[in-house]
Amino acid sequence: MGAEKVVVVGAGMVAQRFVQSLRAGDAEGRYAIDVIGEETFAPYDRVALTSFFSKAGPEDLLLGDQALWDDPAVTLRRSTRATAVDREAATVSLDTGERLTYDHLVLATGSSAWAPPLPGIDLPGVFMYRTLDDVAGMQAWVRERQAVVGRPVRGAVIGGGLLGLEAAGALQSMGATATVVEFADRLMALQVDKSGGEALKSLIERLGVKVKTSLATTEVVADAEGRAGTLRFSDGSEQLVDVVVFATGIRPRDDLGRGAGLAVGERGGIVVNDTCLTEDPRVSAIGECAAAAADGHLSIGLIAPGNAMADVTAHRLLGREEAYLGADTATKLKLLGVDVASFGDAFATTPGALEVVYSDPFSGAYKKLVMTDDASTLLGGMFVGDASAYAQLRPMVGAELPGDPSSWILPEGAAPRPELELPDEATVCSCNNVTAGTIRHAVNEDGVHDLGELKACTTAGTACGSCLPLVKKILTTELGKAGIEVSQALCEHFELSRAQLFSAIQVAGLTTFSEILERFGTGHGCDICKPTIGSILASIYNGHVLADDRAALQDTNDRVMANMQKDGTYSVVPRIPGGEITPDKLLVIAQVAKDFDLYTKITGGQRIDLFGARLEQLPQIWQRLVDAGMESGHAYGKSLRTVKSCVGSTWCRFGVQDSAGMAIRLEERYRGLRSPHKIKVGVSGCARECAEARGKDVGVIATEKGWNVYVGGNGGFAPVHAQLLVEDADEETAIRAIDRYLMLYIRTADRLQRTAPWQAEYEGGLDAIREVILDDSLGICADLDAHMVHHLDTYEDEWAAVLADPDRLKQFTSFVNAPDTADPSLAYVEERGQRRPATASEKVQLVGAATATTHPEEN
Amino acid sequence: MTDTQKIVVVGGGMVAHRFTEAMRARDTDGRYSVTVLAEEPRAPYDRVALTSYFTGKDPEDLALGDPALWEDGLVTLRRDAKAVAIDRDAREVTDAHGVVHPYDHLIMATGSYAWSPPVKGADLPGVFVYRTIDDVAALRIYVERRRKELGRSVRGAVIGGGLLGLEAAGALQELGATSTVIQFSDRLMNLQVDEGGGQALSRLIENLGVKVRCNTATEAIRPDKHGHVGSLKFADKGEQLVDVVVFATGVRPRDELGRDAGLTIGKRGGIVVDDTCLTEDPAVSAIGEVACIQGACIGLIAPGNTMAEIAVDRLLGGEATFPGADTAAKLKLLGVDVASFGDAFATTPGALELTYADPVAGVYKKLVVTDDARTLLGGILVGDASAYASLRPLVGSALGGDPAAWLLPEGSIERPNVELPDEAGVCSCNNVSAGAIRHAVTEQGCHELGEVKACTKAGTSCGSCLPLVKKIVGSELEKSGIELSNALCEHFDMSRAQLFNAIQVSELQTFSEIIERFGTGRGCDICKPTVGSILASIYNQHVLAADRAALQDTNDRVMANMQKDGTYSVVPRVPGGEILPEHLILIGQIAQDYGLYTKITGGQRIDMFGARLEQLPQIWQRLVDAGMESGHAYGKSLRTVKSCVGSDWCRYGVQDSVGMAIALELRYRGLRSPHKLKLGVSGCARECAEARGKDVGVIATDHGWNVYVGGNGGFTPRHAQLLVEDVDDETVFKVIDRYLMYYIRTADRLQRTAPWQEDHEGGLEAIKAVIMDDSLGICDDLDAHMARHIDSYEDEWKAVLNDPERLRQFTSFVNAPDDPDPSLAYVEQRGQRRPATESERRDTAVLIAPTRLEVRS
Amino acid sequence: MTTVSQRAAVPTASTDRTAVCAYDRLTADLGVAALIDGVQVAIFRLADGTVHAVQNLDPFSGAHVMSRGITGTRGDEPTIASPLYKQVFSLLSGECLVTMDKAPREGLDPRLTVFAVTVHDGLVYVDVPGAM
Amino acid sequence: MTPASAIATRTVVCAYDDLTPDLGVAALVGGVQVALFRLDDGSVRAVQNLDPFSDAHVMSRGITGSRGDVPTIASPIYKQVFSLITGECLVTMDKQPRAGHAADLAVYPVTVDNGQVIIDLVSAA
Repeated sequence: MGAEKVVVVGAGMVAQRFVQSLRAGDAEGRYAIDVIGEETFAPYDRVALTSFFSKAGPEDLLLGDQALWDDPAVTLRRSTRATAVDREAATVSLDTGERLTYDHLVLATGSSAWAPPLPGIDLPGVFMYRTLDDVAGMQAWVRERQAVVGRPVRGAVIGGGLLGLEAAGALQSMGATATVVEFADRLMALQVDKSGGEALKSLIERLGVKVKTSLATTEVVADAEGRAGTLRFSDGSEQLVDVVVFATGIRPRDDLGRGAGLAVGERGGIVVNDTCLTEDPRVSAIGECAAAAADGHLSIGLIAPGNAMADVTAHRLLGREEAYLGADTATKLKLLGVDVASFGDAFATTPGALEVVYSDPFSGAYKKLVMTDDASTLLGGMFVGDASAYAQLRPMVGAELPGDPSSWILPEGAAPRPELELPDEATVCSCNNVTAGTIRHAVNEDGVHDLGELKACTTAGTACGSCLPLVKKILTTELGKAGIEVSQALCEHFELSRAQLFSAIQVAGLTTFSEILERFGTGHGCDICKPTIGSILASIYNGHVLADDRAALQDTNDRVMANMQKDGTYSVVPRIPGGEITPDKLLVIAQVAKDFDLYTKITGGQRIDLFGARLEQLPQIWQRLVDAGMESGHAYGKSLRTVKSCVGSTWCRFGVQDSAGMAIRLEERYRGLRSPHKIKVGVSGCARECAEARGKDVGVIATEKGWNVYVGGNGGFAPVHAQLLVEDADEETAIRAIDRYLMLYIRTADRLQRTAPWQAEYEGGLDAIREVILDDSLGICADLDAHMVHHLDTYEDEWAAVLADPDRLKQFTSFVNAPDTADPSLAYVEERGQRRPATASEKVQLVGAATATTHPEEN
Repeated sequence: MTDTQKIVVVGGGMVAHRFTEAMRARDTDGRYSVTVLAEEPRAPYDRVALTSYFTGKDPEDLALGDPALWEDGLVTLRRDAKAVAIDRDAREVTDAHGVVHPYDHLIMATGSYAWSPPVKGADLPGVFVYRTIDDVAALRIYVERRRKELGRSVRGAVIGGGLLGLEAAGALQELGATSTVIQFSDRLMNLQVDEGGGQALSRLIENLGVKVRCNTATEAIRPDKHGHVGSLKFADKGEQLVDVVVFATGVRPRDELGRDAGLTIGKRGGIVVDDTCLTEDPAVSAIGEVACIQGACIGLIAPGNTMAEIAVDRLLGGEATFPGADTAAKLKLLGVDVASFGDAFATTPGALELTYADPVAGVYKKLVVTDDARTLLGGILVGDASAYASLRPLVGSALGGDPAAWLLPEGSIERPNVELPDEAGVCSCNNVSAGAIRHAVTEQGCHELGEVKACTKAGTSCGSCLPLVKKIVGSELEKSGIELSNALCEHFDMSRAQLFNAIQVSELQTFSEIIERFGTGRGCDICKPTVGSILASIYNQHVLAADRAALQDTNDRVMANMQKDGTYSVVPRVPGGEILPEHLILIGQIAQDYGLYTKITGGQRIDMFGARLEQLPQIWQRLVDAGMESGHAYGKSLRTVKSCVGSDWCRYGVQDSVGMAIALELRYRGLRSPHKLKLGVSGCARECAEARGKDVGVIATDHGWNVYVGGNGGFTPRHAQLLVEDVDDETVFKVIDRYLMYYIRTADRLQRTAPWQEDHEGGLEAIKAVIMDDSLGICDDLDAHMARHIDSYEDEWKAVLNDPERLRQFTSFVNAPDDPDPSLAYVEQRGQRRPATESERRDTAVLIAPTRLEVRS
Repeated sequence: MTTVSQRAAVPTASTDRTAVCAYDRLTADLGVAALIDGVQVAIFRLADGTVHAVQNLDPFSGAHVMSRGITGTRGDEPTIASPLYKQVFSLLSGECLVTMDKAPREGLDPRLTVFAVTVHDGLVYVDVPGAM
Repeated sequence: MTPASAIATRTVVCAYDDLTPDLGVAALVGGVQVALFRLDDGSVRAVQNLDPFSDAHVMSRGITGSRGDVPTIASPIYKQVFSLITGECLVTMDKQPRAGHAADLAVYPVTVDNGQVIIDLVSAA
């Protein structure tokens, strides 16, 4: 079957879009396309015309993939004009004398620049601003005049709309001066209101462009040589010029349609219905030459609606009926570096509409939001000078705007902007009419995971690009939601995040790594997923950290229940709840330190760390500590470290509650509780806060009436002070709140996520957490409580258990074949009466050749 | 001296009062007598506050100034004595009672009257004007009566949407009537606010339940069937049912007396006067709203007061002239703030308008500035006029900083701190400049707001400038160091920093010399420890040297920290938390021997609690013998330098944090300071030592150390701020040396580094300049001072143990040195003892007696 | 223990002078405690050479620590400040001049009992009612 | 690299049953520290015990795992991951090995014979 012939008259941006859209959906080659273009170029980006001056050449403005024009199904005829359409015969006549027959005709002739019929408009030095040829002609003229007059060329632009300002910018970049003459009382009268126009004027003038408003041009007067020399205005004034650019608007190029007897709109444009079809079912019209029903049969001079019409027409030809819904006249432009944007009901014509305005003439910003009378729903807006909020706000038109509307227009940082979740149907890219839903679909269903792919797949952000920040945000959010982001998936073995895995393991009731891996993962696991699952299992079942197959899951620290130091030896840290220690225990610790020659340091966690214990020494050391009634301090675990406290009301004259007692109670309650990261708790006996509890994950501070509980404090890279969770609570209430807080954290936090970021990222923040644990908004409190009770019921000292189990003791050997030999590479020097690991250079001296032999195969 | 001259004041309003008051205050020689002819049956009252009449104020509450003015022998107030004729040739005024008052000088202060347009029905019962107490009283009676008669709430309408109209609408609401404001112009208060402001204002007023109709001309008032006011008919044919109508359509000068007397009258009324308020007749002045000055009558109180002062001044021989009216206004209308000042309508050529409008919050704010955005020209504030007091006096001067800061919601951008020029007017009602207020504070000894108000009259009329007055007073007091809280105590008028300098410069070394030279009395528990600390900081001698023991708190005196039961804690220094097992054993044994409660602290050392006074020397003897020394846990001085284990052991450590911590702890041990000092050193950015919560935090980097300063726990925790980055060990010492010394010299008593740093003029940046760039040229001095401290350090406990004289104080009882305090009682808890609570004390069974064993052989 | 001080607070008719220590044993402005028939007394020698005695019990803390406070003046009144919570008392009348916005411990009078002191033959005597 | 002339020394280090799956042990073979791992599939792997990134002899205490099909061992100190097949460092954690050390681990052939684990230590001597 032969291909149907589609003839496209016009080779502008809309024509290009139509061809692209049709080809993309026509894999079987139903259609052969002829494109008839007047210009010598393939379709180029007219919107970016001004950049012609800053870029190398017209090629840079070419649109899309040029391979489109190499497609055998597409024939592009450049420098060719269609002269007539014979609808009876279904042919198009060309100025080459050819005659093309068509099955479908698509008129995309666009518009032409319109200039008022002023005397002198045909003088040399007067230009229009519409095509690359116009611009090139203008550039040549300015260059030539510059060389002759020996001073900057005086330029004037008639028309202060969008194109006029573009033209002024073009003049400036050619080195000419520019004055913009506007008939209306402000620049860009169609897009901005009076105040916005004033802001724009002052910004434009700051750039060196003169602006005259409320002024009509009556004549271009020739100079002695017959070139454009003077402009004469309606108020009698005059201005000397060397070049004049008319940017007084455009008119649809509907003459072909007219000639073919097609209906034409009142103000021009070929009349089409909602599917862009003219009265002739074989003729469509798209873009600026069309006057669509949805636009009230007016021609629209913007690219976005043109693209939409192109798509609607292409899809119709491909058998998919869609309707063109009318233009979204939202605009965002960068004119001479000045941001101007306007969208929705920018002029507040809706009855009762409120205007929230921020204007700052110094920074040049004018910003306005138009809201419904109850200030809840966004109707439109206008931005001059700073349009940073445009991308996020435009799609919200008609939707409820959360938070204080003024936060969107105040200078960055003045008021926090609420987070927006766009509805699926909200348009994100208006150039290419891509909705938030389409983007989400691409991410979730089509597996698109990066911005480049996403652009290619949805065409979002490929035209003007102003929506890209928003597209990126949606992408990130969706990836985050879907847990697709690499950092959310635990590792290559588990696609789940820690929180998901936690639920999965809990629900499935699995207790071993191999079962879990089989059920939820792939491969053999690694150093990331193994400790995480070890921690989850410990959190859920609280069995011994070395029980079942768990030993191999653990980091060496958890595996040998000690904290590895840089030379491979370990620190030994017995628990000293609340820092309170009997002299007897102190003596045992000191004696152990002496006997094993361990470096001894009192820590900020209010206990004593002994450093430098070798693997095979650990059981002997712990035997003595356990015999003296001490237990593991879990300094090695992602679990409760210490509960720091001041001395409290028992001794201190300022203490109002027994902070040491409370600290000990908390430490004994949460000891051994495995969590996504280490947990530190502090208790202060009065508001002087000597325990620095607000720097801890959980801080408890005594009040006259009870306790205040603070949560989410953190030291480290980005220190954060803990925030108030409950106030003046009695001991039981405080403890219950902490129980639930910790359990919720353990269940839902990411791997290695501390409480501060967890809390900050928790949906709804601390308020939501408070609702969960105090008001049981999720109905899980009983579960959290039961979980904590289980933890308490099943707690046992890990070290005591290991010492009683010869099997587990086996791993505490230096060498499997020489269990009594110490690691021969260890070397120490004495400093301040104690030993410390030797530095590399010290080691060479100390161990000498002996060490060298232990290093195999050094290159 | 000639005879007393007679002044007759025609009119008894606020301006007349002001004239009389000023005359009596300034005419100390009694050159003039003043007769005031008041039309109303009462003394002048505060007409501005008329609306408050409804909130229950009596007319007396509205009385102006000190009523004693009217008792003055040279003042005669004639109430109910309307002047009816003036004979300029005879220099006589005749009042309504036919009494003739001769004058040497006549003051016309007849003010203005409420003007209502000639609307049909304006004479119906139920139509009022809003001007005098009598007007308002009648309105109140009428509304209350009609409410009873109608059995429903009374429908009120106010014609006129200016200032008075809104006041009247508020008054109607107070009376329980509904109210609608009918405004001819396109917005409310069109003289004060622009269109944007007017819209904001309408919205706010409507939110309060007052209806607003703009662009509406009232054509007629129609009676109901009983002949009362019944409805309003508008030019647009609309109609509205009403029960009471109040005209607030403006005021007109009451110039008829002057007119009759042949004085020149202005085009729009008012007796024409020159800039000294004199009419063409050198014996007649006109002041206030009746005066047509500089071509216009001004319906505001502030310019009226100014005219009164000028007339007085001229009569007393001065040459003051009228500077032009400040038409600035700030009002609270129905609870809505409205303010307008300066060139509010931006009529100055090139003026820029900076606008912030937020109809949701009901706020409209506009600043008008010169085209370079530097100088404030005027402004309009609706809904939130909090910036008015600060801004109005700045008209004509530089704003400083970002002008937007004044408009944006509180807290969004920091407002620059503005120092008003002396000539800036602060109180426009009474024309008081910033300079006058400063003068009152610095020269006239006014130290409180009340005194300043009494002395300068600032803020005594409308009160809107009071926040600003207070601020000026505060900063002046602060500047001159007068503020009471700066004086240490009743014995020293100086602040700690001043005293520090004084002692250093005078080189005095004993408290008695110092108090003799710089103070009074014999000192107290505030100044003695402060001086003790300063002496220790400067000379670093033993804390018990010379007469210093008695200066110290018991903690410093016995070098131990007193606990709630009067016993002490013993805290030997454990630099960096690093401790020899031998020392650990010793501490354990001492705790066992003396039954001391033992706790490891966050400062990385071991506290032993419950040591009695007389036990301290024995305990310390054992500690000192083993090579331990005082940890200064009792002193306002360096406590500990907390550290992580650092690169020696930790796999993440990038520098030797313990070594650094120990070096710092040994360097600054014993250094006396205004408050305790805590330091921290972390071996990497993981910050395990929580150094940023300390006064000085040192954090290792790959290239050296970062030093942070001014961290703090406690009531308001603060994170320390970066002082220097990536520096070597020597630089760490140098900057901390200087930072601490500078703090010690200039901080207040018990002021920690965080607030010191914040209060320091110029903040941390300025401190940086002092210690890094030597901007004050004191670095050598600071360095020398620290060097002296380090050189002269000795362990306090060791020194005491070697001095039998000083050991004498460590006795329980002077007459029974070996008896322990018999009141001490303990219970056992978790294997250690703790002080018994009140109830446990009663139950003697559980008590443990204090240890009495003499452990030393 | 509090019962002791309450007894001290209610003087009985018979009083006895008890020699406590040598005058020279006292250092100016440095207090000492003395135990007189079970009653703890804080004794101060001031800069002017006078000697004052008050109860050693601090009514605001319940601890016997007044002897370890700081002496001073308020106007012309010699004072002693509690070393625990800084309340200031007159050494002449025992009156609490500055309460620091606190109330004394339950059952304790905010005013310190003042004991008469005499110095005779280089010895310091304190009159404690009921002491033998 | 191993010179062609290297002499292979076979040393019995322990019984196969002494090894727990996935739990490494260290062995001292002629003064050289060797880390031994018995994997899930029953195979035994041996690499140098020296962690080239920390200079501590700790590889035996790392966590076994896999990257794709390659069995791996992660350093317990700075978490670098090495292949147990080739010794190649697969994840450097953006760190350099200590001066004088190669980033990759030496791998030693292991045989299990008669229930005994035997290491072929190739000595460069």
